[in-house]
Amino acid sequence: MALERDKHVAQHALLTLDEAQLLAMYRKMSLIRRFEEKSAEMYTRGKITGFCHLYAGEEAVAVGAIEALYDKDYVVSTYREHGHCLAKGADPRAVMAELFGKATGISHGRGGSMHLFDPDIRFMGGYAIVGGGLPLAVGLGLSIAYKEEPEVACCFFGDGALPQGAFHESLNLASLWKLPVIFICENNFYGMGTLVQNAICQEELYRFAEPYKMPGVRVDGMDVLDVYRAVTEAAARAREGDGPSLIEAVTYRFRGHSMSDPVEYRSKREERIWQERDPIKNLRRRLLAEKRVSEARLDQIDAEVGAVIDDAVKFADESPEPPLEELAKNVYVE
Amino acid sequence: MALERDKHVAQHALLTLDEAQLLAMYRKMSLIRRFEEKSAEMYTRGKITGFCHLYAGEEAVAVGAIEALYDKDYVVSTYREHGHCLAKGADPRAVMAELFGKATGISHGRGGSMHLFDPDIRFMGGYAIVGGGLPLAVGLGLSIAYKEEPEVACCFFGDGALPQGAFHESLNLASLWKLPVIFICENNFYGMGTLVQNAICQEELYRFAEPYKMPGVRVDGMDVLDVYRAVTEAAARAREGDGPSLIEAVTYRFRGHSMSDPVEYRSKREERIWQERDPIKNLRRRLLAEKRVSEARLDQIDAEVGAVIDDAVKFADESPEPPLEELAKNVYVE
Amino acid sequence: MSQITYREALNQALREELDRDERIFIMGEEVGYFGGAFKVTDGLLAIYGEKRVRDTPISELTFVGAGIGAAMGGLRPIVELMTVNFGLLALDQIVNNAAKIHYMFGGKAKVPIVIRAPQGAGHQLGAQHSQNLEAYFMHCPGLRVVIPATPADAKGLLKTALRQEDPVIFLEHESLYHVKGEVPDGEHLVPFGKANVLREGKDLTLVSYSKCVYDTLAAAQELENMGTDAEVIDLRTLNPLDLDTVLESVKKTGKAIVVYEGWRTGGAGAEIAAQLYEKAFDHLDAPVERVATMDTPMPYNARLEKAALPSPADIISAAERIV
Amino acid sequence: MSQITYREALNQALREELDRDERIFIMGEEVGYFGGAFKVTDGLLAIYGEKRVRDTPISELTFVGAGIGAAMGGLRPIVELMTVNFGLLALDQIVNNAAKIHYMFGGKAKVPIVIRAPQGAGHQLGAQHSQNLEAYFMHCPGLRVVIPATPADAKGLLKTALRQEDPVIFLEHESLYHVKGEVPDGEHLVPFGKANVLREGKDLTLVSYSKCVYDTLAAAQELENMGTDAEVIDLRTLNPLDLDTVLESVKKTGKAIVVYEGWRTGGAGAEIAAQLYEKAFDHLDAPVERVATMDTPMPYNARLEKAALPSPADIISAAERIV
Ligand SMILES: Cc1ncc(C[n+]2csc(CCOP(=O)(O)OP(=O)(O)O)c2C)c(N)n1
Ligand SMILES: Cc1ncc(C[n+]2csc(CCOP(=O)(O)OP(=O)(O)O)c2C)c(N)n1
Ligand SMILES: [Mg+2]
Ligand SMILES: [Mg+2]
Repeated sequence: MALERDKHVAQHALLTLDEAQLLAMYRKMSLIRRFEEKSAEMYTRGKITGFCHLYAGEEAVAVGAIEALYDKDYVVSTYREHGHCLAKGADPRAVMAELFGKATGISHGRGGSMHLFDPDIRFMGGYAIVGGGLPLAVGLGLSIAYKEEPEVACCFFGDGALPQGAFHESLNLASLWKLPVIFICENNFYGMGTLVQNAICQEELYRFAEPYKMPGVRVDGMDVLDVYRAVTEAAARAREGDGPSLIEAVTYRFRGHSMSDPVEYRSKREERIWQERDPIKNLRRRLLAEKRVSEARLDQIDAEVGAVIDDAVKFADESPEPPLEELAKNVYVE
Repeated sequence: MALERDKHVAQHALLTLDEAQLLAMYRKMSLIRRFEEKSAEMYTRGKITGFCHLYAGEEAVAVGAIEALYDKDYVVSTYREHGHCLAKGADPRAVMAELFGKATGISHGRGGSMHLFDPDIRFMGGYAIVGGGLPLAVGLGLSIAYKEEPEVACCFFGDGALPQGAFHESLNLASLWKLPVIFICENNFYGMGTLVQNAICQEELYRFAEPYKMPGVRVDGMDVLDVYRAVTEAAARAREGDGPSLIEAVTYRFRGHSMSDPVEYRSKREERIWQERDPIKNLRRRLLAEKRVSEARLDQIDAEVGAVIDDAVKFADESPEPPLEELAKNVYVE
Repeated sequence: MSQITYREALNQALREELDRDERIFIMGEEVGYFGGAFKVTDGLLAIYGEKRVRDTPISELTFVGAGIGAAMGGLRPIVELMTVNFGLLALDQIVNNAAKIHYMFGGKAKVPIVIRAPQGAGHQLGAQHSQNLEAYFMHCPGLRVVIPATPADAKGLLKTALRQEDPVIFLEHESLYHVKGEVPDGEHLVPFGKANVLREGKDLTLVSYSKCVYDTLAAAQELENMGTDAEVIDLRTLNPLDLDTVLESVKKTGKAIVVYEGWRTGGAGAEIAAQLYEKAFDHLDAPVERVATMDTPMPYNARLEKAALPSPADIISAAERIV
Repeated sequence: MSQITYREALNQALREELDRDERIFIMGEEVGYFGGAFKVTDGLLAIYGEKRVRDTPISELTFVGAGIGAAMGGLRPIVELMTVNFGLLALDQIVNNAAKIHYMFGGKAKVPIVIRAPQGAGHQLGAQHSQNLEAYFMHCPGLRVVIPATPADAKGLLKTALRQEDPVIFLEHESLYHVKGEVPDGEHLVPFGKANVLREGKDLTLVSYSKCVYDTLAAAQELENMGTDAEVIDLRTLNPLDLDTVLESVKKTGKAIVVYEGWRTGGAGAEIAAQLYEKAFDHLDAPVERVATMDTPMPYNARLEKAALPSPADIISAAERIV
């Protein structure tokens, strides 16, 4: 599981990014972490139900990638999408309300944790069929190319999606048609309880890019700047009409697959090693080490973020349920 | 479309094979060619109906590959499977009768040209969904490994199957479980009217083997000995428990996709170039050049084969139709 | 009005719609250079170019999914499945994405995609190439299911499909492409959910759609000679389903036969029969008969295939049982 | 006899069958180390090893297809789909291969595969994880469709499934795994095509299967308090379908309600209703009612989900309409 990449480029990126951007990334990661901690708490208290897959530990991937995108770029995600949705700019109130199943939820309480959606921020949905989002991203990429717009479509999926036929078909189609798609595989080593090497014959997932004639890179998914750099490159390439890229972001989910997973298949030792690589602490440490920002400022951000999430929970809790009369609404477009 | 491989190894193989084997290959290729010519004639005369996809031009692939297998090895094929079925040892009478839709057909008239099947010779079927046979071959490979038998499962499919998800999933599963499967892609440059480079982003199809950690080779599919050699190697590997291989056999179908295709998408020039590489003439020429056999002997084989096919047609023509009362038979096992 | 084939009517609708709306494009296997396996898209590539008439690889799951994504991105894709049989590979994208996206995202997303697919048996193509799968699409809320029988409806329903916002499964019968009929020139829109009474009658209601409409009309003619006056209704769309028109007829005739190609068990006929009983129980003088494909994979042999498929003779036998 | 859960009954059947027949093996996502997403295969890996309890990648199309191939190669695979929703990705292999191979090869091939799949709604899993797809499998000749409601049937039907030669789709309801019941120890075989009369009654026939059997029994209890004596029938298998037992009941009661979880339109209830009319027209005093899931993708919100699903109250309302 060792990461072979050296961090030179990423370190360099830290230096060239301005403070506002660095703090924005820190804030978003902190927001997502706090959101997920609260989600866990609310799940335990029965306020959130159904399946709930938390993103804690993987924040650097969503934040680093989406920070490298334009507002109008599309993002497609999976059932583990709170982080991507928030990073893309969703209102935490609307996301939390969705988890509570409320009318004010981002999908009006119809979707739940796995199915967030917001066209205004071009967050094009969380999908619960493994691999099911990739073809949609290819289609969004096609719509961009068709309209000759400068955007890209960015698709997140897990290591578990690699063995799906949709992965292969989507990479081929995007490459064949040189579509502006960025495929980001979040390799957190497990698909539920299955180790990646028991699911796919090739552990270096980025190597699947090669036969599809697209760049394939592995990045440190615990380092927001490493992700940022790789996605910046992929996006530039896509915008220039040079087609798709595959990025493997090596990361780790700090919690179970879903709230009901006791994570018996992982060792305490393994978890500890990864916890030490916490992407938020990581960035904090580096910002402080380089004296780019004061500890107080970061603490203040954390506090602000905490208030935002508390407010989101309050909002969600006080929001009304969708009316029963609307059960059959929106099956078809009216 | 040029083939880069040099022919050294194949030439060598010709020398080491004994005469009986060489003649057996010649006979089978000649049999298939004659069978297909007759099929075309019978189709034009309305004796054969439905879809009919001829194998003429590609004989070296089926014959070279299957000659390298044991009798008890499994073969899975597509809708273009007359050649594979005959090469595996099917009775031409039963195959022709199937094309005629007769009760004596190899699938009792229920399958037709696209769905030949004979468990006695371990010809495990022609399947008409592109890519649909690959998972079955993986399963047959699994059954072999499970029973710890020495066989292999050999799967033929076209270049058109490469973009299918089943291709990727099957290669992965076979490699992950180190199953004795030989994947043989018959790259005849077209899937119906679509050129291979308009369907898949990687024209060197054998290169897809690499990320799946299996050997991938390209062979001259117009040279029966080149195919024979590659499949011999892949089979040895599989039997030793070293897992699957991908073989890309570059070949050409002399006729249209099916009997109803006027082949407007190919140039006369291109067709002529390939006709000059006719695998049967090719072997004949080399056998004569090396003085391994007399022209008379080869002519005699052709004549024998002609008689076999004429007899098959007669048999098919005179055979009874399946009884109407049996229409609902075999929906379930009785 | 021109006298053109079902194939030409579809082609005409496609041209008119491609002219009308820049967002419309076509993709599928062989739709471009080859003009479509059934030549429905013939000539379109030359006029509209590769941007709007796209040949795809054999990747049904992904090019259908890409159509859905493109629709979400503001385009209006027409995705052609070479035949519906291959659509089984794309069913996940159709059922789990196309049908559900509007609802599960609280009405905030739309998927205006039209998925065209030839289907049906009768050409000895064997078990894997002879299916009729409208029942699968009917049993999936969120999809519109359109299934024209005549050239005029083929044109008018396809144009309507391209002007509304729901995902549409548009099923063409492979045996109908050569059928000729009067088709209005230019703008011609046939609304969804409006069945067509093709023949009025007072003794018996024959409900059908797609290719079987012709068998039903033939049977009605024969029944007339036998003294039975049959009304013939072409449903045209299965979702929405215009039961009202059928009910009106059944209230008059008291008897109904549903005629469709597709396996009998669990087919569209079961649903139509069940709804008829629910809403016209007191008007029905006899059980609703179903004339459909036998519950077998389709055999290759011509005689067996013919026997497995519904025929005018089967309709007449059914009529004899209930009239 | 032991009092065990539906989950334990399935697990017991698997152990007994794995012991009995060396050719039987299990494969699917998480069936090994994890013991199955619903813990049905719990403990089996430790006893039978990786050869016979195989974790697969997330490749539904191919591991189902590989199961079919392995069956043709002489094994008796049990393939677990983590849930039926993911089975849509494998539908091509199920419909085009598993169901057709025996027939289209003239009876010369057999595919003795058992495909197990949990299904159903009720846990707020949203639109893509809450489907019941038995109607798709019913509308496909060549497949057996088994759908047990009780622990005893879960065991007995699974053991039967593993001793016959047709491909079997074995549907378990996710809400039933914890349900307890008396289950015979050791050899216990429940035949296919034999419905179970769970409660006798003279006024009304309630036909159901899977989880809804419990709702139906609850409703019957309540109906009794209201003075209606309902007979309750659990179909147990949908193919073969034991209509005779239902007919016998309907001939006595004159009224029937079909209760099932699954979209109303085009669901199993339509077929059962249509067959009932065909064979008991003169005995039916009222339309056959269908109590089923609303025709919507399943919403996440708990109240909405509950309202979309069939309930004992819905059964009682339906009974009030026809009794
Ligand atoms: C097609 C499909 N098969 C199975 C599942 C059940 N399932 C949900 S998540 C999951 C594991 C996915 O792992 P991965 O892609 O690595 O994502 P991660 O959860 O690690 O973020 C599985 C098997 C599913 N949702 N869809
Ligand atoms: C899944 C699927 N999609 C489409 C088709 C229609 N079709 C039949 S053959 C064919 C081309 C296949 O080409 P290739 O795999 O190269 O085989 P070849 O005919 O050249 O031997 C197509 C598109 C099909 N049978 N199955
Ligand atoms: Mg993972
Ligand atoms: Mg080809």
